[in-house]
Amino acid sequence: MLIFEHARHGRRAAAQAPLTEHSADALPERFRRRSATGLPEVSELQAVRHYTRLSQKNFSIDTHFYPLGSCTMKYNPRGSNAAAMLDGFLGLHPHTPDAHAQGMLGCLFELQEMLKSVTGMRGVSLTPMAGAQGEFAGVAMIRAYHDARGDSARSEILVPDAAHGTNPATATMCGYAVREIPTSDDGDVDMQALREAVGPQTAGIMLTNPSTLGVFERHIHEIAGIVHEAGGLLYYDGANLNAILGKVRPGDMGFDVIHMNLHKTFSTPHGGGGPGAGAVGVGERLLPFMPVPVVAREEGRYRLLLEADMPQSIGRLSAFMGNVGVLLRAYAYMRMLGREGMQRVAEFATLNANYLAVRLRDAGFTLAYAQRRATHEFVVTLKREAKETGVTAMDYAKRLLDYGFHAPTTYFPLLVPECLLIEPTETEAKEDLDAFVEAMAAIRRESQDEAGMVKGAPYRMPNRRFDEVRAARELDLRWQAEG
Amino acid sequence: MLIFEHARHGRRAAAQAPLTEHSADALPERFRRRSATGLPEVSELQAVRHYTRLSQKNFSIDTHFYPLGSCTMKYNPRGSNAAAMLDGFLGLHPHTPDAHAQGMLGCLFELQEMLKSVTGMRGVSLTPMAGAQGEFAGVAMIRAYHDARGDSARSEILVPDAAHGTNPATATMCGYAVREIPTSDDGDVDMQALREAVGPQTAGIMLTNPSTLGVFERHIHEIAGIVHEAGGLLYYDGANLNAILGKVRPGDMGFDVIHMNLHKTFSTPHGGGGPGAGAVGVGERLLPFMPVPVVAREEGRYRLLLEADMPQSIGRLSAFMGNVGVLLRAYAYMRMLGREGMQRVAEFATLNANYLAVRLRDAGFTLAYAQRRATHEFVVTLKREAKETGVTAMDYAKRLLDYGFHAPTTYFPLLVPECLLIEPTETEAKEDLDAFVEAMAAIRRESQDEAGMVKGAPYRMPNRRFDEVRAARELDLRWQAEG
Amino acid sequence: MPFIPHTETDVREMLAAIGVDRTEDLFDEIPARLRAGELEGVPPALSEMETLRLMRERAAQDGALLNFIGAGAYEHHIPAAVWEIATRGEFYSAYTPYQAEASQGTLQLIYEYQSMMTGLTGMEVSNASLYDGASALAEAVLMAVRLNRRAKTRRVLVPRSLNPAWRATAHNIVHNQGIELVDLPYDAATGRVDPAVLADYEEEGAVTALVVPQPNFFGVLEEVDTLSDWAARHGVILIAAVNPLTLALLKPPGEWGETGVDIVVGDGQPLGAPLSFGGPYYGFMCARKQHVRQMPGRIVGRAIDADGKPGFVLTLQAREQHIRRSKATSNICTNQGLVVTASTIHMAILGPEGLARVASASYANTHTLIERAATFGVRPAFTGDCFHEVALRLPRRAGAVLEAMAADGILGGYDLGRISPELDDAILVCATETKTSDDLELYIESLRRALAA
Amino acid sequence: MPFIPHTETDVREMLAAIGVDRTEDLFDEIPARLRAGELEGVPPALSEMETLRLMRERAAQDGALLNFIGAGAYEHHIPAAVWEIATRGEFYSAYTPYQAEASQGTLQLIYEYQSMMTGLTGMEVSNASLYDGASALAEAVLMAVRLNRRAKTRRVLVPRSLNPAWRATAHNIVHNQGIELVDLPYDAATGRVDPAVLADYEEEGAVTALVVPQPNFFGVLEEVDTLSDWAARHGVILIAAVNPLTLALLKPPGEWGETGVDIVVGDGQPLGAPLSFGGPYYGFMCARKQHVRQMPGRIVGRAIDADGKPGFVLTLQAREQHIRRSKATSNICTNQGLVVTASTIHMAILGPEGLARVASASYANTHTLIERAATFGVRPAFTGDCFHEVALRLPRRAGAVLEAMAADGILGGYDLGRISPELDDAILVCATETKTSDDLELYIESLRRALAA
Repeated sequence: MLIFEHARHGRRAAAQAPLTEHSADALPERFRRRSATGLPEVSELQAVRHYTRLSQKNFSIDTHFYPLGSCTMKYNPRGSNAAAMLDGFLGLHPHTPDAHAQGMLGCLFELQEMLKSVTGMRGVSLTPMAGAQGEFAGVAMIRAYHDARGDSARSEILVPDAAHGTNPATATMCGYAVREIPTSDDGDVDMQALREAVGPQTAGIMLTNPSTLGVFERHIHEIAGIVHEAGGLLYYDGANLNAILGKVRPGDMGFDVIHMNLHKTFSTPHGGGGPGAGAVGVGERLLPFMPVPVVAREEGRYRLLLEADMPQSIGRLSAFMGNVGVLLRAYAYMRMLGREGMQRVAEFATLNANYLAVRLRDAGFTLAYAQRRATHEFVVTLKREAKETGVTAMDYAKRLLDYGFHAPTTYFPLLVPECLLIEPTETEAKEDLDAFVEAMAAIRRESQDEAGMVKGAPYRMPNRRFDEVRAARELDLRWQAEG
Repeated sequence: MLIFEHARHGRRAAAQAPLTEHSADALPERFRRRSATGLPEVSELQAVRHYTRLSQKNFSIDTHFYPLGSCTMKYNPRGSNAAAMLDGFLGLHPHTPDAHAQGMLGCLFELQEMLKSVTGMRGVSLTPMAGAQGEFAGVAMIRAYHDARGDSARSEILVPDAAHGTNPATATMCGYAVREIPTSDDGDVDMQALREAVGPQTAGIMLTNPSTLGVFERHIHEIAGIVHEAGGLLYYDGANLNAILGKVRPGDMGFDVIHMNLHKTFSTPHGGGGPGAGAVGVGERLLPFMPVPVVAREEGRYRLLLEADMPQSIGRLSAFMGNVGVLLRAYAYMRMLGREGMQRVAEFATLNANYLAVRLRDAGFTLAYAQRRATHEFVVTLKREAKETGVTAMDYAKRLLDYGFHAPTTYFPLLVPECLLIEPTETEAKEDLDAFVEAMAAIRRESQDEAGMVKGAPYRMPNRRFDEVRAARELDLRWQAEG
Repeated sequence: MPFIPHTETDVREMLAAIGVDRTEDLFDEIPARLRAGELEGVPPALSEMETLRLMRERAAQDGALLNFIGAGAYEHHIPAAVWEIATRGEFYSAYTPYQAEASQGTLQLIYEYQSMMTGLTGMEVSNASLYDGASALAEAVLMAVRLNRRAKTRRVLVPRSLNPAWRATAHNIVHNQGIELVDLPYDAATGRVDPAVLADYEEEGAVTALVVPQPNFFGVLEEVDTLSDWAARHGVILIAAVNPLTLALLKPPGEWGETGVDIVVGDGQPLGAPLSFGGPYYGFMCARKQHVRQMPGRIVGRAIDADGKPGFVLTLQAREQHIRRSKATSNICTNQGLVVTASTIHMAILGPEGLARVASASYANTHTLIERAATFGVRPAFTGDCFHEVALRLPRRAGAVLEAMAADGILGGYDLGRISPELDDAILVCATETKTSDDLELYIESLRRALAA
Repeated sequence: MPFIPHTETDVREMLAAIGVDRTEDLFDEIPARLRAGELEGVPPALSEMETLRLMRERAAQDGALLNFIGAGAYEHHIPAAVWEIATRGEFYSAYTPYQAEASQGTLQLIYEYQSMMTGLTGMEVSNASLYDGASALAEAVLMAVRLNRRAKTRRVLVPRSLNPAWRATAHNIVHNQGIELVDLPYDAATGRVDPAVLADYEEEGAVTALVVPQPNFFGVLEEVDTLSDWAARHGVILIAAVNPLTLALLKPPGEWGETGVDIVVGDGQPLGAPLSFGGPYYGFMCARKQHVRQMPGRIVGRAIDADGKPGFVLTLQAREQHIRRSKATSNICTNQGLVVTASTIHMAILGPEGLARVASASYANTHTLIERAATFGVRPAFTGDCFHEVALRLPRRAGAVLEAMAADGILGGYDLGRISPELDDAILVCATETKTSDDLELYIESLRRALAA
């Protein structure tokens, strides 16, 4: 039932708006609204009940193991939420003069410093509001750098074929052509192809390391040399930073610019699709180009650096300084983990992934890169299973829901047929990994005897499988009052 | 799965305790614990996930219509919760000197004043921690009053047979014998029986008005006269105050002492069984006997009155001043309702109950007191249905769960066979009442064709019906590690 | 109309269905002369925004003093997850779990709570909570009277080292039933009960029960083994009154002496309830299994459903007021469910190691204060070993010293002169794990200044 | 090890299963010379207690000033229920709802959100949110370029009465694709765009799109009907940039002029997002249905499952980066889900009447300030009708005046000198429904004093 179906004309949550009506009669007639807004008219209890019940229809980290590859679905500490929801932070207007926002600016400055330390970069700007905006900022900085040097003929960004879709989409948004670099059989970049692709037209390369295939790019140092030598810059996509946190730093690998997904690595909530935060870090060469605002410390006081302070900046990417509430959660998380906790993230995420990979392999499943170490995630291919029983990766995914597990990422990376990308994260306990293996093994058994049943899954969710094709053809994108 | 079954030795939520171990080595050996505490060793995520999932197994006001008679399951405003959970209130130590607790004391003083106004009493003490403790305080004051007058031979408390079990239990706790007064067929107290029962041994009478039968005691003025004339006092059980809030005040009806269930009438949360708050109000005669602490205002400052300030007080009933957090929620609720909102509570609670009663009657159900107005609740008797189909009130209650409704109170009041006591409260919308009538009618139809099915309900809950007899015989009251 | 969902159309249709013209007609059974007028003591309504602004101002009005008072309520860190989960609507707005099938969340949680409390206290059974520690003691006294049929009198020994507010509460609740609480003195030097004083009460049936606090009100540890053995030897019910947090390190009452105790009560506040000016907290009660049918309050048991699936129900309800009425074990009905919910989550998150660390840090911090105060001659009032609270003897009356410290933003302690004139130069001080070494230093400096003034 | 559940036994068993000796061995593919040393920029760990104490101190450090600034972020009351429900774990810790069957809560909520936003704006389709209003404007510009194939150039008219931060953001995002934002001046007297200036851009295909803010950055109402009709007449895509709260009273963009607009964007902050120093807020985007395949971002549609039961799914995913990669409508991936969750609950609770009351009260409070300021000669900088925000012209430079007011605990307004030297004696002031008449009086007195000084 939709919230609109609980509505009755004249119903109100009367405590939630001014009790007396104020006059806006002076508002000239030609500006006035004459039509209804279509908002629902419900009581406060109805709204509370409706959305409380809706929430129960979701799987989430707080209710289920959620091994969604490339998404780092680890525990979002409730303490981080409490810290960010303090009245003093929530009530602070973004145009508050710096002098009256020192507490907030102090947190943000220290967050910049901590992120510099864990990434090995020289400067950090917190303002991008999601990973994709961080990518945009990064590539825009690469472009601004070349432009500032008068090196404007560089027109191409190199992107491995295993990359997230945001990489090529971002390059396009920055006005670059995208050139795909193939991946070799062992999961690393095809070095021969890279060498052939690099040239004076190369603005830079976007790399995810560990890659989306769940392996560490072993030639990273060599790649950096090749690209740098050609005058290009290296962009680090931080999607998988969790795997190597504190173990190896993008700055030390030779990257010139990176974005971090604070909602992955630093455990701010995914929130059903955001808000994220895509802070960017830069090396020496790109320092002048960082997006504003950036927090500076001068004589013990904090100050926002704006356009006038950083004339070569690519400028602002939002009206204020990004998703501050998310940044505060990341700050709290990093303080609770501390120096020594950073490395543990990588260690236990990697331990969990390798353990789960080995257990699944031993249960008869095929690892896409069995000869490699798993990083914090790994790819299983169900090509053989699909051929033998007709039960596909999607069917496994849906059936897992019935077993009380959120599905891994399916059909990504695109290179691997019938794949599941599985990322358990460091916050899950061994027995939950074991239970996941049991469920996978059970589905395999079911597939042999009752493939049709498995292909009809899920059965225990609020809905069965949807007809998505029809949904896209016969678009129904909003509720409308009848008549 | 129990929380203990998620535990593994050595697992910890490490952010939640001091990071370094402090030494308590100076603690002498003879005082030291040598055995395990048996607490579970789980991660923070495991605890969050376990209790989040557990919560989803509950029906609650926030998720379901919950027409539990005599319990006033109305919307608990989230604003009241936010107000009571402010750091400044939560962090206040109960021994903070009055001078440093003026904000808190101001709220509590104003709450006392508001409660005096809505009940028509002369004084209010907020300290009782639940309705039953409020009852205790009330009867203890009656006793203290008689004792103070040297009128110590009074040994009996009169209680109508329709009363809640807490009434006779409380009288016993105060050292009184209980004499039951029968109820006449129309639901009012049997006046003849009352006259015969009253005498010099009468300490007082405990009345719930409206009574647990869902009707207003029409002879209240006469009853007050009879009891007072005999030297007894009148105790008002506030269980059903919601029905008459602001419409008729216990003080005006002639009551000498009352308790209020703030968790009913003033919508503080029931919390799965408390904490409640059972503030007491008194008339002139009992003012000196109120339980301490009481908040006084003196020259614009607030002060806690303690034993030394009120030498005739029945004293304190808790270590401090009761369930303060609950009191703050009641305070916020009363401020949001305001003067004009108080009467609306009674009006719409009564409107909902009478409407639901009439709709159920029209659907063929039998009202126990059809000739009377319903108050905020009413009694349906399923005696006929039980006889015809074997489907009892309990079966209806369980089957209602399958329809998504919490069951009404069953088998109470004890006077009415196969009864349901139904209290919709003022915060439920008409269409939810209509849906409840539909469900009742549907169960009636099911009872005719598939009585066995109905008697096996519920089917859609986490559990089917329990073997309670066996549970009481083979007591299993705690989890224990094996071995 | 805040919280009322009715539209004008709804009201019209509903009145029509009932067959009356106005809502007012529904009140026609109430005698007109009794009808209330305007409620002048209730101010006009505020919106939620106005209410929250008002209450934010009230909450901030007095500032936040750095708190070193315990005296029955202890400041501890509560994990953020605890109340975020406890205030989820499904826990917050549910009723007592009478309909077991629709209340498995609350019921299983209480079962887990009972398991944790019995583990912590070393006892066999626990109820689902009582109001607070003080009233739980009263219920324990009543229970002891029901249990000890051998006793000729209804006398219960209560040491003066017990929290005086608990003693007063217990008296106020039990005295109408002819039960007498007999004062047992504490040793003025050690601050704990000298077991020798019990010699006066050894006659067969002279007393029903003995209450033993651990730690006692002065923070001092009682000789619990000796006291427990005395009670066992003389057929006296032993009621332990404990701070549950300290049980992470202290011997649990179930292991006191040769036999362990009969009943354990205490206040659950240190396990997840914020100070909140005194409540809501919760009282807990554990006992030997053989006593379970005399326990007051709700009890949850594991049960099997019609499909053979395990689950949980309220059990032994025949003890309770809604069944037994005037013969019930207590009049208790509602208890402190939501606080128990929070506390159970709190205990699960802290676990045995976390709780032990909190207890050790509180112990260590208080002992650091003792050492630091000794450097300028301020020493404990008693020689008995204390846990995480100490009575300090000052060179002058405590009142003015505490006022001076409050001016520094510090709640310096509980003025023991409030309970006894001979202690008017003593303060009861508690430094839990919430205090940093900087905080301790602030305290010591403030105390030193106040004494020097 | 905060947030790590592994016991030593677990680790041992897991390493054995993998067949390595130490966790460190799992990193053996990383070249040794790249391995990081100690992270000196990260301080040692704090407990949650220490972290919360630190952040409470930071949050309280600067006091709370009484805020009269809007300028793109507006202080409104948010019902307590809103964030209590939005931060429930099931919303808070869920991912983007790719697995529809396990995400019906989030999906239905977004469908309801889309319905509310289309209702409010008078448009036919809405996406599931973008980052904020400023970046949503950038996306709208890109979308307009994709839509308007007739335009010969990639020029978009942007009035200087638009929030300058939005203009800058849009430029920064779109300029690499060769799109030019052309300044359109506002009338210095009225503070709004004089439609006559559009005459320069009437040549066929001269411009791709026109952006119209309502209210504009100065709080002034633009002549939206005239501007919209001009765009429709000349084949120019009209992008409305609106404050959604004001749409409770103002004509929705879908009804501007004869045809309504093509695209509506704005910042959803006034509908349930706290100020929070600038974020997280969310950008919204609505459009004509015919444009839906050029919309960026996620879109939810109603669908039918295998049992014929209705439900909700992400739809039209073929537009998005994870499918179309370099040819996607945008690189957006994560949006602002949790804020949308809160905002949807906020709108449901306020409803049409509640929202209208908030808007009216904000309108009335700001106009009261205008009247009161006029009593001592301070008048609006522009003659155009304003809504709930006004540019006041002061008799001196604004900076010092605002500093003096800050010393009174009042954020007196946004210094318009920050955006233009000719406005350095003007402040932008906003008084929403959160301000009482006492607050307004405090403001007026403080301003009067600051000017008198």
